[in-house]
Amino acid sequence: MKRFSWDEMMNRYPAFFAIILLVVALTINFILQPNMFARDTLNSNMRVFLPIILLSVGQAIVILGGGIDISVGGIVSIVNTILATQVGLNGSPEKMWTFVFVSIGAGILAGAINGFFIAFLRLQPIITTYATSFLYVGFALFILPNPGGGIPAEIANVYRNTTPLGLPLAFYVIGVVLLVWMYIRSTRYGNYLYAVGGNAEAAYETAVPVTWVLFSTYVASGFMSALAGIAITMLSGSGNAEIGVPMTLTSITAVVIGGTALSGGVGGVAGPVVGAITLGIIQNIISFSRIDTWWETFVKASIIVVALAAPGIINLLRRKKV
Amino acid sequence: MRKFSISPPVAAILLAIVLFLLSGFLPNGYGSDINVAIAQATNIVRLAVFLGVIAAGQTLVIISGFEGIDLSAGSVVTLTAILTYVTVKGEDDKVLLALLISLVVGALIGFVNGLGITFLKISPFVMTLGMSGVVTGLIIIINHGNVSGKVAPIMTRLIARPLSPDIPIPNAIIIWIIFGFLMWLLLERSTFGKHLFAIGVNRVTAKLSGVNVTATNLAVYTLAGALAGFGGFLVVGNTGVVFIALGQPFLFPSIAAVAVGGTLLSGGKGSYWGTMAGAIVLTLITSLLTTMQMPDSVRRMVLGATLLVMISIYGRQRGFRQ
Amino acid sequence: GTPATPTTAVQPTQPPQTGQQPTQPPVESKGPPFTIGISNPFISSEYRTQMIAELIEVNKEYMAKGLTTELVIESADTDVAGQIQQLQNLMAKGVDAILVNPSDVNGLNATLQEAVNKGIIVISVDQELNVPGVYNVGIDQKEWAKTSAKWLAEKLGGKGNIVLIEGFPGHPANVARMEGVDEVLAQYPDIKVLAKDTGKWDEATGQQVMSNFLAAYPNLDGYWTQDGMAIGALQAVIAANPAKFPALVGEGRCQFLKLWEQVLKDRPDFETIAVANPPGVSPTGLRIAVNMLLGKQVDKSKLGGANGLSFVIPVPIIITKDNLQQGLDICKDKPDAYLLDGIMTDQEVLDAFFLK
Amino acid sequence: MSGVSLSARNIVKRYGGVVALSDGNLDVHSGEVVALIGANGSGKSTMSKVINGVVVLDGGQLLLDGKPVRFSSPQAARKMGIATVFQELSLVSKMTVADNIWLTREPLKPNGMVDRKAMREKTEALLDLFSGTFKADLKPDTLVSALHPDEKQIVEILKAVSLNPRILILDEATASLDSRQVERLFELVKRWKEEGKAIVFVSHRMEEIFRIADRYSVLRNGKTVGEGHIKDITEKELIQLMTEKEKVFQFKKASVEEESSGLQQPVYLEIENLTTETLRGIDITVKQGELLGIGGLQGQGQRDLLLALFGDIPYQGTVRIKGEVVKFKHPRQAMKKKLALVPGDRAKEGLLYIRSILENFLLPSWQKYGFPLKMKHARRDALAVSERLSLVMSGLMAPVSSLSGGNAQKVVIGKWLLRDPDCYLLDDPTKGVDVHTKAEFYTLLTELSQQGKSILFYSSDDDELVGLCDRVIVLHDGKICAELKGASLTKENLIAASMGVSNGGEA
Ligand SMILES: Nc1ncnc2c1ncn2[C@@H]1O[C@H](COP(=O)(O)OP(=O)(O)OP(=O)(O)O)[C@@H](O)[C@H]1O
Ligand SMILES: Nc1ncnc2c1ncn2[C@@H]1O[C@H](COP(=O)(O)OP(=O)(O)OP(=O)(O)O)[C@@H](O)[C@H]1O
Ligand SMILES: [Mg+2]
Ligand SMILES: [Mg+2]
Repeated sequence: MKRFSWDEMMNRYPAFFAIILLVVALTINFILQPNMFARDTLNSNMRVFLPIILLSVGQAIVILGGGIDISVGGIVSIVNTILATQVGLNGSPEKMWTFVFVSIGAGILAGAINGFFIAFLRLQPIITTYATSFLYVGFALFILPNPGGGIPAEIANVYRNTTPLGLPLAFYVIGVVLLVWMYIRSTRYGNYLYAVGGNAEAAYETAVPVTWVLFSTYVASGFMSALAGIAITMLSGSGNAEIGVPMTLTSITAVVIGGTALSGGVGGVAGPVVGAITLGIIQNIISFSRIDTWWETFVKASIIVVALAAPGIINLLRRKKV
Repeated sequence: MRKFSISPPVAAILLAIVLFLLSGFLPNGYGSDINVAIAQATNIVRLAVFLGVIAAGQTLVIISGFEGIDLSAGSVVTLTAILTYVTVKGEDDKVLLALLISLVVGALIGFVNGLGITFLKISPFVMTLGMSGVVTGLIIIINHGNVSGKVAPIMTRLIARPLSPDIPIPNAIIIWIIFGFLMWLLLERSTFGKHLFAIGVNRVTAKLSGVNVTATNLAVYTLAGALAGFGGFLVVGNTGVVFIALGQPFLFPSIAAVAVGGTLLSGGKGSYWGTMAGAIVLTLITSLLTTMQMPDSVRRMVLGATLLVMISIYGRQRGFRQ
Repeated sequence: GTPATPTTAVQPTQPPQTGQQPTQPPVESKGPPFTIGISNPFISSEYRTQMIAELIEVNKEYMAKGLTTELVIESADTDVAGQIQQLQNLMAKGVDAILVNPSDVNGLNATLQEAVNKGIIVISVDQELNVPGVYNVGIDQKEWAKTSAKWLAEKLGGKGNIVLIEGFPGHPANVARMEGVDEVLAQYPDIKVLAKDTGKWDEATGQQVMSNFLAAYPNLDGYWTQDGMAIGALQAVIAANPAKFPALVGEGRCQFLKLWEQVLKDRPDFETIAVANPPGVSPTGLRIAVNMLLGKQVDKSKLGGANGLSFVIPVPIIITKDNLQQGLDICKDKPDAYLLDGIMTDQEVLDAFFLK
Repeated sequence: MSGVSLSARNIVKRYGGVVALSDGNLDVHSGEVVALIGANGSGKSTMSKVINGVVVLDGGQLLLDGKPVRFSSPQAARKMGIATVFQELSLVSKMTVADNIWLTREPLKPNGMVDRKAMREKTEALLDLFSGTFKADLKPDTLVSALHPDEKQIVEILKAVSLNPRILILDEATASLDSRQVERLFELVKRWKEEGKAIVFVSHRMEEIFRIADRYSVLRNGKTVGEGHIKDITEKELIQLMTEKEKVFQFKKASVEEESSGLQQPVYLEIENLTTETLRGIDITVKQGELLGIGGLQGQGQRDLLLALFGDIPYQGTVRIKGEVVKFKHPRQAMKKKLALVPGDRAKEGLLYIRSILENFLLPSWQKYGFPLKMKHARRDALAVSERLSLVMSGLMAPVSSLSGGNAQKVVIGKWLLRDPDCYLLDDPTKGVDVHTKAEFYTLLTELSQQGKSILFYSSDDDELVGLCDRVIVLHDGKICAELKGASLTKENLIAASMGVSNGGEA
């Protein structure tokens, strides 16, 4: 039975490696921080991780389709500045709702712009979204040149402190996202996505609407970025046009750690979710391990590099054996 | 019937000239004063030098294909700048040693990038991104004691000052021209350069024509690291001081300069002259927008739009239907 | 349960009682040693590294006396979400006080509020926050800027063309400083601001921006800038080497003072001003925290700010041509990146801010 | 099912400088199998892609049931009931067999989700068509990447069949199938024919064509040169149609004296028991100046033999060059020992398409030109080679992509001429090359062998082998099944040997 190989395992359960990594990270974190599973600690961690989790989901969809989206952080910034300026610290919940929808519309529009250039004009994804990231962050700065504004504290507190059945709100959001993904994954569109990411040429010959599928991945990413933007605005309660910028590269790292190859067509969305959580946990481990302050950045980055390299190392060792 | 076509570096230079001429008409432009115009032009080119040198390594890895990119360049610049600073300690005769250290340290980091990319098959994007974090960690470890050092007078003399009081051409520009010539030698007049283009176009053809693909790929990342190291040495010679955030602002412009200069982002085609032109265009646009008193938001949007236009002109990929 | 004490009535020295859940930090009045946490979201700056190093140094004093344990430092380049995580980790570690250098004006409000509610003493250092129950320790940024702006205006004899290089637009400290500059310049109608640009608080950008300005305005009379960008700007002036140097504002970093000394060799009439922006406000904040934890009563009348919770630390030193040598002496055994500093002693802190 | 008919008239299709079809014609009707025949590169696959809407045509017309149609995409063609088994397969390797087969047509549950169970069942029903001819672990849920080539081919066939098309194109669908699988396919084809499907059958195997086809259409160099009923033509005539050269080149067999003098040449290359994944123990001895042909059906290990000798793929066995044992681990080492390889797929393996002709010529030779590269010398040498090959180009700096197929192939050979190797390994170098250029190649090869160069020459063109070579070995299933030389070296023997009928002169 040579068929049930490691490759097949990784292909069928792309999150496999990520989950091992997460379990290891959780165990270490638990040893260092015994109260980490307590309701408050769990909630406070998960609400911080949620924005990047949502962002990684969108990034994963683009990457599955064979692309990459450097502009997600810019879209987060746009959403954040829209909410912070239009809702305001004293806004009403109705206003919040209105602008949540406006933000989602903005996210989708931004994604559609990316999709247009990449799918229809056939420009390279990496440099195109790099260019649009300037447009988007610039636009966010245009909306809100100076940090400030925000959303009402009560609304932010709903996000921060809602723990139905004692579980963090983030769990429910992740649950919904994963359910929706599982649904999408099992529709035709889900298959199209993997086909386009795996072999666009073959997909084209099989009459898959390749261009539209590509386009849709960027729209999906724009949509998820908008959700991430809403989440981070709820978390911080304030507006800052640069808020999304550092999140882009983190989302890509989360996707790769989550077992979704940058070459496309392999992986899923659960992996990146796990990857994003793992990245957050690694930060916690560093924090609780009492490593010398000056070494923290180095240690953290090294752990991430090793995590990124691990599948490659395993492959290399397996090759050697064969 | 031949289609009218123009090579990207020439297009970039023309764009730069047109932009510069237009800038004269701006309220804060040089107006009709030819001396001011020359001073301004010289200054812009001088400023472009540092970006241009840092983008040299980027040019090489992008030419090498397979989604080659070096996201660690920014942090390598900072690291080697700091190493130069502490090594030289204001003494002229330590300058060569510092240069050597910069090159070797940069090369080492690049070599590790290369190992991960060629042997562990980690995507260049992710590998160099991870490495950037590791190098930043190293910088903090080195820097926390508040580095103590000084650049040597000879460095300032050779990098930051004009050739002589009578010839107001900054030495940096002369260094750049020599550097550009060496890069040209490397790319167009050396076996390595020819092999580099070959692996960027088609690695199978390259291998079957006797090119050692693995070694070339490893060498190009090593060299890119060394060039970023050289960039750090130059930058500190210009600023005269070091600080932790010295190199990072150069990173994304270095990729943009390569793209604007017409190097094919999918690899196999490009030139360093193009990158030089790209660096000038980017510096010029930035400086123009500054002179125009544009807010940061507009600046970024204009930069993004420029990039988008440039890649729309010569960054298209082949469609599925032939 | 969650503490219900209204934050406005919090007596920091008598934290409210809370339940004994293992997940909650022990918040009932306890004796030393106290644990103090530091949250710093930005390490890519010398100001911050000096700040962290000094905090560790000053804390050693208290550790020796058995008053504090080792500092719990959360310090990394991170975003708002990351700093929120830092603060949450500090709370989870059960610290008694938090010194936070905030990355965002409002972004941390809810989290800091939570800490205050847990009975933790929260002090925002270097940058002022407007959160009930959160203390601020820092210099008066506006006054700080006014000092050098006034100097510049007078040096120019009240008229001339100048440019401004600011830090991050919208950053609270920058906003306060630019307000100060505007206020001063409003009194000198003959001083014309030709242009203003951001140097992003870093040397290289400052140098670039200044080079641009010098090319565009060869006959500049003066410029005002702040912090790290000043070295870059001066380097740009030296590189351009104009016949007459513009009157310029410098900064309190040893590197700058040394450059100043060097310029004087060629141009003995060169003048500038360096107003220290001390990282030492953070260790001073640490001293305030320790004394509060020890139950010493703050003299509310000495505090300022919107909520009456701001400890205003005086600028420790201003260098002009008259006392340049003093500055250079301080710098003798210091690294170039060292910022002229001042950390108040324990006694000074007690005298200045606490009830006898 | 109502009847259907499709005709392609005067189709023209160019890829850049390469003319793939210059005058392609094809007619196919319900209930018949039309064999589309032609040498390699004659345009068969291109014709298929024209019919199924994958490429844009540059000229000509498609008529479906007598009405002109234009397919703007594969979807459009598919809607009209056209399905294709692609020669290069249209499978996504990281997806399962079922996912691949039903891609775009997955059975859905009422809630819009793919009905995996139904899909599995439908896949199993399809797999039943080939039941017993593949291993039991080929299941609907197996990943395509885990399949063997024949299994992949079956999946590709089933994928097309599952469309229940009116017109089915089988582009070399039998190339990687074994005899049992081919049998099964033919049974199915017969059934489909009865159901009224129209089938286009592309194959290089004559025996298959005569068994299954009703009519034939022959392409030669992008042009349809013959059409008719299979029963009206013999195998020999068909081959003649396919291969008939406009008599530009007369193969001149080496005279008897030359041949005997050739025998006295020292041995250059000795291969003993060479084994790779596809080769199962090959023994060959090649003399200096010998032009050794390698024949056989496509994919019998010819390519592996050449690549192994050139150090590109690992092998077991012993190789001696002039008596010295060598084991190359990289083409570079083979090059140093004065070997040269002209790979089979010039676009993917032989050329740097976007780079200049000059750089393509010099790629293996740059080291010779020192540092900085003496470009004047390089240009002079490249120019000399291009003149020797009478390369038609606009200049040395023009990109290779601007060249026609034959001229591009000249560049692939030219880059080795520059190194003056002792031994050439040629992997079907005249594929898709026009007659004139072929003639030039033949002259060149003859010249080279007269200069004492050893040449291992794999060709899918039997005329070339028979006409040019001193000796031909025929590979079948990774083994040498025949060696033909002298009088036994005839086309009839060669074809017979290729088909695995080893009554060829085992001289
Ligand atoms: N960095 C890479 N990323 C993806 N594919 C690569 C990379 N490097 C090489 N390859 C693939 O490997 C093949 C040739 O490279 P290979 O490493 O085998 O050659 P080589 O380095 O010349 O050999 P050797 O290691 O024996 O010297 C090509 O098919 C190419 O697709
Ligand atoms: N995408 C392409 N780009 C450039 N040239 C092409 C392309 N596809 C085919 N060609 C060229 O067009 C010609 C016809 O190719 P085609 O694949 O139709 O031949 P074929 O008869 O199917 O050959 P084979 O028997 O080898 O499958 C060849 O010269 C080939 O090199
Ligand atoms: Mg190799
Ligand atoms: Mg074909």
